[in-house]
Parts: sequence; C-alpha cells; structure tokens
Amino acid sequence: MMKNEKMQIMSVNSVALDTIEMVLKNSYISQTAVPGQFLHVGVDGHTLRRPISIADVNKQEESVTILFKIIGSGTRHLSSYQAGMILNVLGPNGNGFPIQDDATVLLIGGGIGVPPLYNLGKTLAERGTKIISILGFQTADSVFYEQKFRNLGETYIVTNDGTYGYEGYVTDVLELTDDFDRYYSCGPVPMLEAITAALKHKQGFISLEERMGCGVGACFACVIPTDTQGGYKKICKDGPVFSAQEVML
Amino acid sequence: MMKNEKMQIMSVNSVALDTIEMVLKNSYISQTAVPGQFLHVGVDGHTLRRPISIADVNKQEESVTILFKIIGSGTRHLSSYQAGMILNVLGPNGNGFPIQDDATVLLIGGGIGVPPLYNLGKTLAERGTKIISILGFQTADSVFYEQKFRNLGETYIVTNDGTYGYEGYVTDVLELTDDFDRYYSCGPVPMLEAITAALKHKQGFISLEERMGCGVGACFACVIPTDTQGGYKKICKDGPVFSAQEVML
Amino acid sequence: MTNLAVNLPGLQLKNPVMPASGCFGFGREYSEFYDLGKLGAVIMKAATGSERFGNHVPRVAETSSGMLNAIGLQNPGVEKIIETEVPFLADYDTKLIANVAGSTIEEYELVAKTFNQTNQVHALELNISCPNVKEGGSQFGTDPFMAAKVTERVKQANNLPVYVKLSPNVSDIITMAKAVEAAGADGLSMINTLAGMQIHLPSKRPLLANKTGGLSGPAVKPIAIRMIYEVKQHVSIPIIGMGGISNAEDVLEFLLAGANAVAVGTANFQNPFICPEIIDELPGVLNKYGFGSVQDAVGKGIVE
Amino acid sequence: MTNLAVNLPGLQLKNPVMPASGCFGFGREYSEFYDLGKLGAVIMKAATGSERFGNHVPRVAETSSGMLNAIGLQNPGVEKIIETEVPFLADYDTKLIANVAGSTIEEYELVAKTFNQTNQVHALELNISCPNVKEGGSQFGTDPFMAAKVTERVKQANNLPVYVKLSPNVSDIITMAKAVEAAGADGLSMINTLAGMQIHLPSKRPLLANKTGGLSGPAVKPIAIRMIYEVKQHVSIPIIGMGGISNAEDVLEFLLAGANAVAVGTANFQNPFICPEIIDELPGVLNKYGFGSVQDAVGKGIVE
Ligand SMILES: Cc1cc2nc3c(=O)[nH]c(=O)nc-3n(C[C@H](O)[C@H](O)[C@H](O)COP(=O)(O)OP(=O)(O)OC[C@H]3O[C@@H](n4cnc5c(N)ncnc54)[C@H](O)[C@@H]3O)c2cc1C
Ligand SMILES: Cc1cc2nc3c(=O)[nH]c(=O)nc-3n(C[C@H](O)[C@H](O)[C@H](O)COP(=O)(O)OP(=O)(O)OC[C@H]3O[C@@H](n4cnc5c(N)ncnc54)[C@H](O)[C@@H]3O)c2cc1C
Ligand SMILES: Cc1cc2nc3c(=O)[nH]c(=O)nc-3n(C[C@H](O)[C@H](O)[C@H](O)COP(=O)(O)O)c2cc1C
Ligand SMILES: Cc1cc2nc3c(=O)[nH]c(=O)nc-3n(C[C@H](O)[C@H](O)[C@H](O)COP(=O)(O)O)c2cc1C
Ligand code: FES
Ligand code: FES
Repeated sequence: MMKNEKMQIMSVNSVALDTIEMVLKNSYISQTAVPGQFLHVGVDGHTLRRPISIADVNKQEESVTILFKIIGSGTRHLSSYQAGMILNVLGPNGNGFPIQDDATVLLIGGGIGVPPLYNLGKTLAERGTKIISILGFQTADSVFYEQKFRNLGETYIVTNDGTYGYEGYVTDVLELTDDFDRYYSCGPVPMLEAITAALKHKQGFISLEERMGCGVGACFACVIPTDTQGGYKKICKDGPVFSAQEVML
Repeated sequence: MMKNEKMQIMSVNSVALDTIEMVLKNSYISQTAVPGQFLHVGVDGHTLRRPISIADVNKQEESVTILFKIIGSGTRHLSSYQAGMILNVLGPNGNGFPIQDDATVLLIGGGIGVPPLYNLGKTLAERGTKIISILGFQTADSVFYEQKFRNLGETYIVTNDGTYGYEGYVTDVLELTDDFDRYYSCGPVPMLEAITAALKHKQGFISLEERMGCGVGACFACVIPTDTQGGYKKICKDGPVFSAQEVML
Repeated sequence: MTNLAVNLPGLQLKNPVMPASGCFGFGREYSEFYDLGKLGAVIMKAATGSERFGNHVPRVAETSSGMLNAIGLQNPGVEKIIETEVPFLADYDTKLIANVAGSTIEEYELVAKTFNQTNQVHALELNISCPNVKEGGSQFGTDPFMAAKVTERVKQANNLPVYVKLSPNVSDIITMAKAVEAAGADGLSMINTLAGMQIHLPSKRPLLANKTGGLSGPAVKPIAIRMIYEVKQHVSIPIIGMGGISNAEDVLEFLLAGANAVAVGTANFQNPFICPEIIDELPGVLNKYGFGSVQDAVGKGIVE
Repeated sequence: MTNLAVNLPGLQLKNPVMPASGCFGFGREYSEFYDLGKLGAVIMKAATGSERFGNHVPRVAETSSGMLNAIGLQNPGVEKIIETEVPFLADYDTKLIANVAGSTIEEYELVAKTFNQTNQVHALELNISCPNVKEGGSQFGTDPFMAAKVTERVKQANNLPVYVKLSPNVSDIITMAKAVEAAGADGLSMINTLAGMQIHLPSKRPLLANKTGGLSGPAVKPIAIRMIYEVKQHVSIPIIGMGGISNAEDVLEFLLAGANAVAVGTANFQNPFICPEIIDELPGVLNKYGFGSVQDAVGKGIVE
C-alpha cells in the first residue's frame, strides 16, 4: 500500500550525461516496494509531484535507489538536492512487473526507461532466472548501469549514433537474442511500439509513462485506452506495468 | 547609486523574538551606503523583493548588517537562509537621513523601525554628536540592540506592556528629553503621527514604510501625498526618509 | 471550543472543508490515506448521463503555482457511479455532493433525477463551467440566460438542493450569479478553472491534447477571492468557495470574502492529507484572528 | 546569425522585447542599470489628459507566482510627459510606444493627438483594459461596441499606428479582438491584468486600498497564451504578447502562440536586468528549438 513518506537522501551521483542516481533511506518503502513500482516525488516550488521509478532496493540498508534524467525544471531542481535533505514521497505507487519463474527473460530498456528494469533483473536473477539485457541510449555520454546489467547476464548496449556499442535502435539487435520466455520493456513510446510489434509472438510486459496529476488514481489524468470501445486503465494505479496486449499504445 | 549585487551571508542570529540579524558581505554596498538607505532583497519563490533597512555598516570588513522581523512568508523564508548563502540584493536604495553637525539629536525607534537608527546614531556619534535614544517595543521579548544604543549614549527603553523599561509608548517618555536639536524617527505610522504631532516645534526626519513593487521608483506603488493638491513623493526613491513636514501621514 | 459547523441547504456540515470535484475521484484512493468521515463533505467527480472517455492525453500540465487540466469529464456515467461509487461513500459519516454535467439540458436533468432517486446524495453541484468539453459545460456557464435555464430545469427535475458551479471565464460574474439565483439555485460554487494553455517548446504545439485546459491552484486564488467578494454582495444564497486553497489561512481568506464553505482541489495532488490537515488547523487560525466559529468569519472581509 | 528583428506597423524593432507599460515608468530608473538602446522598444506608463494621483496605498500585493496592483493610472498627464519624459527616452536608439488612457473617448482622443504632435512617439498602445479605475479603462475593455468606438475615434484623431490593449476579463476575447480590428486597430497588445483581490487577515479587509487589483506575473501566463493563441487565428493584425514572461523560453512560447513581439512587466521588479538578459538569451533559445529568426517562430505553435 502506498504511503506518504519522508525519505532521507543518502547520496546523489551523476552517472551519465544529465542523469542522476539518488539513494534514499526509508524503511517502509524499502521493505514493501516491488520492481516496476514508482515514487511520486514532491519537488519544492512545483505544483505536481514527479513520478520516478524505483531502480534498486536494499532491504538490509533500508534504501531505495532512483535514477532520473534532467528534463525540465522539476528534475533540474531535484538534481540540486544534497545528501541529508529529506524528500517528501508517495510510494510505492502502482503495480510492478509480475515476477514469474522463467528460465530466461529479455529486458529491453530505452534511455531513462532502463532504471526499473535493473530492479526487476536483480530480483529475477536472484530467483535463478537467466537475464539477457538490451539497453538503448542516445549516445555514449548517456550510457549508465552497463556493468550492473552485465553482472546480471548477457548485455547488449545500443546507441542511436553508434558512439558506443551497437549502432541503431534496440530493435536492431533483437535478432541476436531469440531464446527467452518473456520480455520486459520500458522506454519511449515509439520504442515500445516497435518492440511490441516485433515481439508479437512473445509474452511481454511494458512499463508506461504519462503526465500525472494525483499519481494515485483519483484524477483521470493518466489514462490509456485498452480498446476502441472506451475501455481504459489508469497508468498510475493500474500500471505503470501492463501486459503488452492489454493497452493500445 | 543603487546596483544589483550579490551579498554573501556571513552570519544569521536571532536577537529577539522573531527578530533576525544578518551580516552580509559586499564591497560596493558597504562602501557607498549611508544611514537610512535600504536593501531590496530577493527571496526565492517570491515575486516581489523585500525592503529591509541597513542597520549597520563595517567598511573595513566590507559588511552590512540588516535586522528583520518575521512577519509573513518572505521574512520567514529569509530567516531560514544560512551563512555562506548568497542574497540577490538591489542597493543601496533610496535617500538616507541627512547628516548634520548637531550638538544633540534624539533617535526615536519603534519595533523593527529601530535598525536604521542604529546606523545613523553610530555615524553621528563618530562625528561628535551627542545621541539620546528612545526605543519602543511591544514586550520584553522583542527588545534588541539595547546595549548597542547605550554605547552611543543615553537610552530609554519603553515596552507597551511594561515588561521591560518604561511602560507605554515612546511618546510617554518624550518629556524626559527636551534638550536636542533635531530628531530622527522610524517606526509604525501611528507612532510617527504621534511623534510628529508632539514634536511639531522641532526639526525632525522620519523614515517611512510602504508596500513596494519595483523599489526603484518606476511603478508608483509606494507614493505618499505631500499635500492635498495631488503632490506626492515615492518612498522608495525620494525617501524612505522625509522631513517631518514634507509628507502627509 | 471553536465551532466549525456550517449549515447550508441540504448540507449540515461538521466542518466547511471538502475536496473539490474532479480532484478526489470518488474518494476511494484518498480513503486509503485517512478516514473520509473527517471531511465536511465529499464532492464527487462529474457525472454525465452515460459513460465518457474524455480527452486524449496529455491531460495535465504544470504551470507556475498552478496546473492545467483537460480531463474532459471522463466518468463511468451516472448509473454506474450510483451502483459502484455512491454506496462506498455513503458508508462514511460525511455529506455527499454529486457534480452534475452534460451536453444538453436533458442530460443535466437526467443526471440530477437519477442522483435524486438514490437518497444517498445530499446536494447537487451543477457543473455549467467545465472548460474542457466542446458542448455543454462552458456555453451554459458564460451565458446568463442559458445558465438560468439549465438551473431552473434541474431544480424542477429533482428535490435536492442545487449549487450552481460558476465559470470564472466571464466578463461579469455578478450577472451570472444573479441569474442562477433567480432561477432557483440554492447555492453557488465558485470558481471552476480558468481557460488556459501551455505550448510545449520541443514539440512546438499545445502540450495538452485538448489544446486548452483549465487553470487551477494558488495562481488563481486572487481571482476566486475577487469573484466571491463581488458576488456575495449581490446574492443571498450561500457560496462554496474554491480556487487555490492550500492551507487554513487560505480558508479563512475565502470565508472573509464571503464563502460559507470551501473546497480544496489541486492541493490534494501535492499533499493527499491536505483536507484533514486544514480541518485540524482551522480552529487555531480562526482563533488567532479572533473568530470563535466558521460562521462568525463569513463575509467579514467585506467593506463598503 | 539569428535574426531578432521584427517589423510591425510603425515599429521596426531590432528585437521583439520591450518593457510593459506601468512596470518601467518612463525608463529613467532602469536606464541606470543598462542602456535602454538595447530594448526593442519602451512602452511608457499610461498617460491621461491631465495629471492623476491614482489610488490610495497599499497599491500592490504579492500573490503566488504573481502580484496584484491598483496603481490607478497615476501619471503627470500627457503634456508633462511629453515635456519631461519623452525627450529623455527619445535620446535612446529604441522605439517609443505611448500607453494612452482616459475616462472618456474625448480624453483618449486628446492624449493620442497630443502624442501624435511630438514626432518622437512611434506608436500608441490604447489602454482600454485597466481594471483599476472606476471610469474608462475596463468598461471600454469588456464591451466590443465601446472598444470599437474608442479605437475608431482614436485612429481618426491621429496618424500613429494604434495597438489596442485587450482586457482578459472577458467571456469572449475573440469578439473583442475582431471588433477592434474592424475598427481600424493596427495591432493588439494582450493581455492586461486580471481583476483579483487579496484579503489581509490581520485587518480582515481587502489588502489593497482599491480593494481589487490587477493580477500579473507567471501565474497568468497560461491565460495569456490561450488568449493569444485563440485570437491569432481570427485576426490578421500583429500581436504584442505579455503576461508572466520571465525568461527567453517564455518569449518563444508567446511567439509560438502567435505573438509578433512581447512585453515584460512584473519580472522587472524581481530582476531589473530581465529585458536585456532575455534579449541576450533569445538567439540561443530560438536556435535550440530550430528557429533562425523571431519571425520564423511566430504562430508556429498553432495546430488545426
Ligand atoms: C511511472 C513513471 C516512471 C518514471 N520513471 C522515471 C525514472 O525512473 N527516471 C526518469 O528520469 N524519469 C522517469 N519518468 C519520467 C519523469 O517523471 C519525468 O521526466 C519528469 O516528471 C520530468 O519532470 P521535469 O519537471 O523535469 O520536466 P517538465 O517537463 O518541466 O515537467 C512538467 C510536467 O510534466 C510532467 N512530465 C514531463 N515529462 C514526463 C514524462 N516523461 N512522464 C511523465 N510526466 C512527465 C512532469 O511530471 C510535470 O508534471 C517516469 C514517469 C512515469 C510516469
Ligand atoms: C524602506 C523600508 C525599510 C524597511 N526596513 C525593515 C527592517 O529593517 N526590518 C524589518 O523587519 N522590516 C523592514 N521593513 C518592513 C519589511 O519590508 C516587511 O516586514 C517585509 O517586507 C514583510 O515581508 P513578508 O514576506 O514577511 O510579509 P508578507 O506580509 O507576507 O509580505 C507580503 C508583501 O507585503 C509587503 N509588506 C508587508 N509588510 C510590509 C511593510 N511593513 N512594509 C513594506 N512592505 C511590506 C512585502 O514586502 C510583500 O511584498 C521595511 C520596509 C520598508 C518599506
Ligand atoms: C484535474 C481536475 C479535474 C477537475 N474536474 C472537475 C469536474 O469534474 N467537475 C467540476 O465541477 N470541477 C472540476 N475541476 C475543478 C475543481 O473542482 C475546482 O473548481 C478548481 O480546480 C479550483 O480549485 P483548486 O484551485 O483548489 O484546484 C477539476 C479540477 C482539476 C484540477
Ligand atoms: C504595477 C503595474 C502597473 C501597470 N500599469 C499599467 C499601465 O499603466 N497601463 C497598461 O496598459 N498596463 C499596465 N500594467 C499591465 C502590464 O503592462 C502588463 O499588461 C501586465 O502586467 C501583464 O504582464 P506581466 O505579467 O509581465 O506583468 C501594469 C502592471 C503592473 C504590474
Ligand atoms: S495521475 Fe491521477 S489518475 Fe493517474
Ligand atoms: S516601489 Fe515602485 S515606485 Fe516605489
């Protein structure tokens, strides 16, 4: 169950271009969060909270890691926060990725969609699932968490401009890895569209983003249609993770 | 001439109930400010700057002292600033007290109107003028700078509730001190009205407050009538110090 | 003891604070944070005759001290709301206000009638001011003749007290208020959102899929206060005030301007506990400024 | 080289940025901060036929992301302005726009004529939208018939291009804009302030002596953007856009919405260098979003 919690910032690190890793201390969220859930983070001077995925959890140390990209004024301001300061957070929000006992899974992350997959991969790896990861970034400067994913298993890095790893899009390297039971993906909508089309024959789960008001399911800001008959889901409450067939991108 | 300056906060001290003393480092303002001028202080998250009088100046150390009372959200936020932080300030603003070579002057300050009189008293004392001060406060908790004024000369403290010094209003102790050439006063309007009425026969200068927009003379927010024919002065630019006969309170 | 109770047509409120329509859904989500029985009342999300999907996303944008929304009245339709949402809310020790919307007078009538039959709703808020739908909403909200007509027809169609929710997007709010009062409104609810827009620089187009949206939050508070202050002097029906409230001082400002009770919208998104926190702080704020009850403060800021 | 130049009736501007009327006096104070020759133009404080003292103090209040003002058109009168202020401003390498106000059509005509005779003023901004005076101002600004009439008469009375400054306190801004365009306006200036109020809790009365005041600053930007976006699609005369601009991104947002040039008001109070800073940053911002000139961006945010 989501709660309104105070989280103390333990560390703030820049891990790639405009990409910040923040480790936050909180007992309740660290013990209850599952991969794919997000935090709804209050930022001083901003009307709306900012949804940020949980990228890692350390139950022993009662810490939660988030990674965010500086996009606009909210994330810019958040990036100026320093260790010791307190974040006001709603969390853990939404429904995470379903955890199954597959032999092999494929993780496909694009840019700042990569973070929730790390928490997922780590959790699945601990349960003995073999992890294959394809991570796409714009350019070499933006790559992060490569080694962490390599520690979980086979990892392909793709950059759009070819400055690091394979050149192109994550879909370009999909063919290198056909041997998996299920895929999990998070990233920009065009990437998700390409992936769900390319992997139609596979079971998959995708994590979606949308601009949010309440972040708890009350305001109808973040709906996604599930069919052409007016069916819909709320990304903040019913998602952000959906089965690839469940929603209309 | 007023400039837009950055001032580093050297210290922040609470000197009385809800009353903060801040020492600010700045070369330009410390060298050019005269008693009675004010700073127009930017406060994060606030549309308008806050006018605060210069309470003291140390030319050697290039520092400027301000004292402010926590009234609303701007001064509350300002009171949370810590040493090392930078204030964005316009200053020195307005015209200060005229400095004359009098034998004896009377300073009459009410509450948070006391600070500019300290800078004035110090300056005049250094020139050999005898200083008599009457300082009024609401209650014992609010009294500040008593010793500093005593160091300049004879000082009477008045509290409205009699919890410290004389009981009543500053006008109640005016009779104790008739032997002065000129008076200078700053405080709430009702106090200034009472003083200018009681000391009609004396030459005096008063410092006024009004809600300000620009603080530089451009917006006509802070006018005060000088007669009943539509004459007026701008407090931010022509004041805040006026001769007691010049304006209509 | 500071008396927070407020007596309005159909609404004996234990305190004057309620979540604003559309910012609280049907209460379920916030019921996980606190007991909804603490609230003076709950105003439900707008209901229309049948299910509405609303506008495309993005539906919200952030602005300086405010936000834009263009939800477009998404809701499951009045029947479904009565079936699945009203019973849940009726279990709480609070009053229930249904926000009634539609594209035609007939739809407003239908929705009002349907709520009337439940016996679980205590009052209606007639939403003639939603800026985010093509038909209905705003056109009723900016024309005094149309506003009066829909008010009159809804009053005839049901027995519940009707609070007409006024749009601030008008040249003359007093005329609107007087028109609906004359048409039988039991109270006013004001203000709804101001029509606004944000352009997204990277895509070089309006950020909201609906292009325009309704501005709410602290940014609009001075406009709400002004309109309530003006209207209060020209009507004798009570006013539920809203627009940018985010603390108990704001509530007192609305009471002084002439509101009899208040609703809190956007602030719920920043702080899900905002309503109960305001309720807890209100007695202290009233006392600080010399009031022994909510009732004492109403309209006390009005000077001739 | 990014081209910042803008060509409007009577105004060959080197860049599209000017201080807004009433927020810059007659330029003297800000001339101590920087060379006014950097500005695209200067819009002077409102001028009336004879001297006006304006409203009682307090005249300003702070609001969330904005402020209220009720200066009440204080000014020394058109003659005095021409005598003492215009020559000072005319010495700078910038364009000069006079903001014309009045209580009657005759007063507007008189002020316009008097400025026309100077040959030092390049355009008039017809202020039919000041919410802070009892007569004139707002009543011309909310009635399309009156707005058209005063525009027509002022056009007849002088040869300068006339930019009519629209009030946002209307139900239908498009009708207002079309009415003044049909009456001969050479351009529009929008938006003026929104009528608002703040109640001062300690004194339990409206904070401003005038009770209501005009809301400006970032809080109102979404309303300004929406109105310009809507109006742009219905008029062919250029628009000087304003309302909450505080950086170069905001300027681009106004251009995309349909403004041809912009004015910066309230932001001068926080940062006296805001206008030259925006002018310096504008080329970078235009380039970042793919524009080679100001002209390129105008109206590009409008989608069908
Ligand atoms: C479920 C979920 C999980 C997310 N996880 C992450 C993450 O782990 N790391 C990360 O960097 N980003 C993540 N995002 C995106 C992140 O929320 C936005 O980048 C961020 O809100 C931008 O805020 P801003 O103030 O910098 O940008 P601005 O553009 O100034 O924000 C303006 C408004 O738009 C909203 N907004 C802007 N972009 C997005 C977006 N892509 N998605 C949702 N709202 C947006 C903001 O929240 C704010 O309300 C996630 C989004 C969602 C919905
Ligand atoms: C020339 C001058 C010198 C001053 N010197 C001092 C000083 O040395 N120490 C001190 O404590 N105070 C001084 N004041 C008063 C001080 O400016 C206000 O107390 C302060 O602005 C209140 O800000 P706030 O945000 O806490 O109050 P809020 O009430 O939240 O402020 C809201 C708005 O009203 C304005 N305002 C509120 N009270 C006053 C006031 N009394 N005078 C002017 N504007 C006001 C604020 O600046 C702001 O724009 C001076 C005022 C002037 C005009
Ligand atoms: C996301 C959102 C949805 C809204 N939906 C409705 C609605 O369905 N019916 C209605 O009458 N008002 C609706 N409103 C308007 C609010 O009820 C309220 O009048 C307005 O937001 C001003 O209050 P605030 O500033 O406290 O949010 C909505 C506002 C928001 C922000
Ligand atoms: C203190 C003040 C005085 C103003 N005086 C005038 C005026 O004399 N004439 C006029 O047309 N507009 C006047 N305005 C309105 C501004 O020119 C501008 O239209 C409005 O403030 C919106 O822009 P902003 O948000 O950048 O301030 C005034 C605004 C302020 C804040
Ligand atoms: S953000 Fe409010 S319902 Fe999802
Ligand atoms: S504050 Fe603008 S003229 Fe004094």
